[in-house]
Amino acid sequence: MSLKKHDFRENGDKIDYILTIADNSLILGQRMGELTGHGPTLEVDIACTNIALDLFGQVRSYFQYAAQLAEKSCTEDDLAFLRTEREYKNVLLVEQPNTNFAYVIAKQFLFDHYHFLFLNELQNSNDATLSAIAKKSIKEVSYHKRFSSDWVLRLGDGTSVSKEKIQKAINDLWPFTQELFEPNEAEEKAVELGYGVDIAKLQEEYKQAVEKVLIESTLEVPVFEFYQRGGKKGVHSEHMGYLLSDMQYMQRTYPGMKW
Amino acid sequence: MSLKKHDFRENGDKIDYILTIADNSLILGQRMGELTGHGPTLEVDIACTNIALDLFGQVRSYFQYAAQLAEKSCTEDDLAFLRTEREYKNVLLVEQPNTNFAYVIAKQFLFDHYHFLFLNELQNSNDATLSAIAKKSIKEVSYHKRFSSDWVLRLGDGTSVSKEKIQKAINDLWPFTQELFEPNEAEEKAVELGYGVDIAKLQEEYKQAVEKVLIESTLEVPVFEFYQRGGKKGVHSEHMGYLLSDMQYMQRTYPGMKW
Amino acid sequence: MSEKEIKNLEAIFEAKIARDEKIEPKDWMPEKYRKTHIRQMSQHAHSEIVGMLPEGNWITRAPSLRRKVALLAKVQDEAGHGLYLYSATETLGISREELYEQLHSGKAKYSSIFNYPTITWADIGAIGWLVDGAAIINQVPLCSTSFGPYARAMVRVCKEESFHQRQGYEIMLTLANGTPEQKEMAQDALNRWWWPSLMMFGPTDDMSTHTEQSMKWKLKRKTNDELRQQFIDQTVPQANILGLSIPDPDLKWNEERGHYDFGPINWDEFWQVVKGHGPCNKERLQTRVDAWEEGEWVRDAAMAYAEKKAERKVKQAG
Amino acid sequence: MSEKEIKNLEAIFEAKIARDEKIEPKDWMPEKYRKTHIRQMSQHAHSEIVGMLPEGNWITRAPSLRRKVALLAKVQDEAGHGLYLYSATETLGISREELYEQLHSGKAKYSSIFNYPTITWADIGAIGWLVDGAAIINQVPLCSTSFGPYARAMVRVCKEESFHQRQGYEIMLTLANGTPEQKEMAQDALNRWWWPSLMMFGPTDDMSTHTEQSMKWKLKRKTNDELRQQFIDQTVPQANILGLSIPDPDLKWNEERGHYDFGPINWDEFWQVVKGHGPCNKERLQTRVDAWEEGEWVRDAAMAYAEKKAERKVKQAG
Repeated sequence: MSLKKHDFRENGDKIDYILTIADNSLILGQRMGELTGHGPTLEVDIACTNIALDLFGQVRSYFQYAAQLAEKSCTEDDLAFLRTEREYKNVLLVEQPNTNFAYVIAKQFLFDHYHFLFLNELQNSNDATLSAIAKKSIKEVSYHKRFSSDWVLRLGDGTSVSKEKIQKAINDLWPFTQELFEPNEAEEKAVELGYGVDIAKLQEEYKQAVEKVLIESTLEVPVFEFYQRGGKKGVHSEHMGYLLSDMQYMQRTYPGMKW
Repeated sequence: MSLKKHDFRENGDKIDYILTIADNSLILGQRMGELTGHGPTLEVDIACTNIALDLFGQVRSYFQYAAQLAEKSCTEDDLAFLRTEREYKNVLLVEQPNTNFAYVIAKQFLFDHYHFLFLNELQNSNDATLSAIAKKSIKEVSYHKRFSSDWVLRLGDGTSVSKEKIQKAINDLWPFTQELFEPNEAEEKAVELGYGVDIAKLQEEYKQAVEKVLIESTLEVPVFEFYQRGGKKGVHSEHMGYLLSDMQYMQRTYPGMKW
Repeated sequence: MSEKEIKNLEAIFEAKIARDEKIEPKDWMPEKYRKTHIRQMSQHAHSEIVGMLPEGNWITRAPSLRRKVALLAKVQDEAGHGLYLYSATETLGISREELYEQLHSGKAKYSSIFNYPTITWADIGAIGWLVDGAAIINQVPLCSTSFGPYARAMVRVCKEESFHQRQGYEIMLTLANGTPEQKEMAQDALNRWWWPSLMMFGPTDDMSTHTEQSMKWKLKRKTNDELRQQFIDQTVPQANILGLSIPDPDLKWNEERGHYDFGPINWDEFWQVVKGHGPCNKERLQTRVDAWEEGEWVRDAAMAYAEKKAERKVKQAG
Repeated sequence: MSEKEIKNLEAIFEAKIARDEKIEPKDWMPEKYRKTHIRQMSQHAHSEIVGMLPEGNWITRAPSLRRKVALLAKVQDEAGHGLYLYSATETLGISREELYEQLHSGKAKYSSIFNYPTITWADIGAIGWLVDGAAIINQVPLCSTSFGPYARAMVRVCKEESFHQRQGYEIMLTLANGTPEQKEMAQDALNRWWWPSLMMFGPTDDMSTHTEQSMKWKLKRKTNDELRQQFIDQTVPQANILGLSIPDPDLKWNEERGHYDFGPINWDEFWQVVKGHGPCNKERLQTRVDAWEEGEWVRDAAMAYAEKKAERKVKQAG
């Protein structure tokens, strides 16, 4: 099974928009889940698992709503597990590997600040369900943002080793931040019709918020001319295929079963 | 699709026997293939890819034969890609990860010596096809054995670093060697009916051959009381699931298509 | 302290335990009591932490979002259990670092059950149902053990464990009522986890040490064999509801005893795993050591940052 | 050497090239010739080695045994090409270690096309068809270039490349004749690889440097734009057979020119990737560096062993 836009008919655009939002949480949650049981301390392990849990909780709300909107009968799990790689709309940032704990934190930090600003606006969606999901999620994400920012601070202003590692992670992931603010088709349509967020407008505030933490962390703000993009159009990095082959394994191997 | 013994009817035992043989080459080849492009030198990269190519070539001969024997129509690819983890019969040894090059070599070395003795006997199978595959394969495997033994020698009698690494790899993989000589049901039946190899009888010669190389390599022969087994009965290590989720990804995601 | 004084303290201590009062960290306690508790409580904490790994193995591959969330939450609970069991152990005057060091060096043990691999999704169900089920039977009596911090930690642990156990059983139920392939997967998991679960209660009573002392301190209230029998009696009817067969040809109800009779346990396998030669002993320990070592720079950074912050505060105050 | 002697050698050298005779490593050659060849040949060797990575990405996931074997063999061929191109370059008096060092430090370039990700199986077909197709057009003239070792290496390379190209086209054909999903996969791969393939011929002639000198030395026989046109003219009919559309709305046959006209190339993207900011530049280089560094102890061991063996031989002989 593979779900395509034409299966969604009239709600196709809105469903695409929901996927564009929810896939970020899905893939970031999947990455965070990889860390469970392997964290640097038990406390951090628990906190990271918590973030994964929040993200998957959000994913379920979004996908359940999208499944309702779809004309062709489908479930949250069909949306989560049965699309092909090219049909996932998450930004490249969230699929980047957990190279080490600095990358885990930098990825989360760079996404959380966007996520917070995004949900803050999504609360004003003219779609009551999206607005409600945003209201519920923003409390969680506000905690994520504090957690990841605190760790950027600790690592940046910690030891010389940790400073080097977090700076490298921030530098390596920085080229993926621009994509957060470049709308895909579904996002443009969503703004037009009033249920979506005008993400381009969030960039300045994002920049300020992120830079503030970096500076407080005694880190340098990367300067880049070139950015990476593609995820939102389903053109992912080579990491994505491996992530999906594990994530989809059960649903692909045992099609149509209940778990 | 999932192929089970009852799909094979009267040839079920022989097919199981062929899978027991061929799955070793399949999974070892898959592991070797992971190294392609990442070898320590270009020359070694090429040699290792060659081994993978030989192994997959053997797999194709075995599986094509097994597919012929099966009553239910199936192909070599169905056998390679569409069984569940519990249906693969390879020994635990070959699925162990490529932790570093010492593990690549140690795994290959410990398998090659078995593989060579095994094929040497399989040439006498009363099944003409199996005997022919054995005759063709043993030339390749005799090269594999030389390659991996030479590298055990180089690493064992190389630097103190390499000695430590290869000794650790040999020690870690040693507990998986006993399973090579413990027949599963299909292997017992195969000996009874004259198309299979009495593997228990190979153990002494194996021990001598392997020990000779280890001693020449100035390495210690591990002494173990406890061994690991299970692969031949389809009870694999936790590594196997991840290996399969990649290996089967395409066939699972796009069922029934030609490539 | 004079011998008399010690005798006196011992008498007070024993009277307290006899009256079912709790021993608290600040209270006087015999050195053996302290040592035994450090050993058992840390072993228990280690089991929670190592126990995260076999289940964690299926987080990235859980078959549905609902199951993924439940599994994450379960593994997180285990981390939580580890956390408060370590904290409770620390009240006995040993540091978390020392406890980890004992685990990582192989000096401390953890429950052998976690040295078996989780090779299908049904194993996640079987672990919840059988392994948590066995753990609860072992642990419920500890809710009223004599050492206060341990008893209080166990109250919380047991509550969550029963939730996990029900969740595991529900996974098995879904599989057992699913397709033939799913039911086979469930049966296979039961086949592989049944005997190791029985081994969780430890050697038979005639082979077991420490029992008398542990009984006195309320670290134990029933013998290994009694607990094992309780587990079997409780689990067989559950398997029947699932329509799955217990992989023991000798299993049958003994009307006279009022219990199930069962076949011989493979104690060779038990000792092999206890001695470190189970299917996953090496990997489990290596995974923990790797996580710890790879996390060192992170912990160092957090420490350094906290110190800097404290210094700044002092400066500001001064 | 006197200026006159040098002039004389230069004259002999140029006459040789003009007569289509090969320059061999032992022959005198201008320093600039040597340097240019080291740069181009090593760049070519590096491209083979880095080029193993995007295709290697699908070895563990190839959809059939037949395709897996073909892919392994192809990537192995690339390693082989790298090997004899490095050897040919070494005849110019530079060591393999120096060449690697140039690659790993980012000083040397490799073909930018390998900085794009392979995200579906169809990309393996597209790379064979388009990337190898473009490479052949670039490389065939090099089979008769002036430097002997390079020319001879290229004869072998080109032979294998055409095999790879046919194999890639056959993958595309299978997909194009497959299910709608497969055809869509093929079209998508063509969409993503078309423009980067056109960029493989380098900047437009008016932006290109070195061309005149390279023409003289037969490192080049046609300009970038001529080669690009040749590639387009050859590839469009192949796409038609596949029933796939070239992702260029401006593409159309120009009767007058006897060539296809085509739309503007995104040179910003070209330069971004050349400057190291393509989708995979960082990862490709890191992967090579990692393989090299992780292999160091292995190479050291092989060296140490060879030395010991040689010593023993000497001792035995003595």
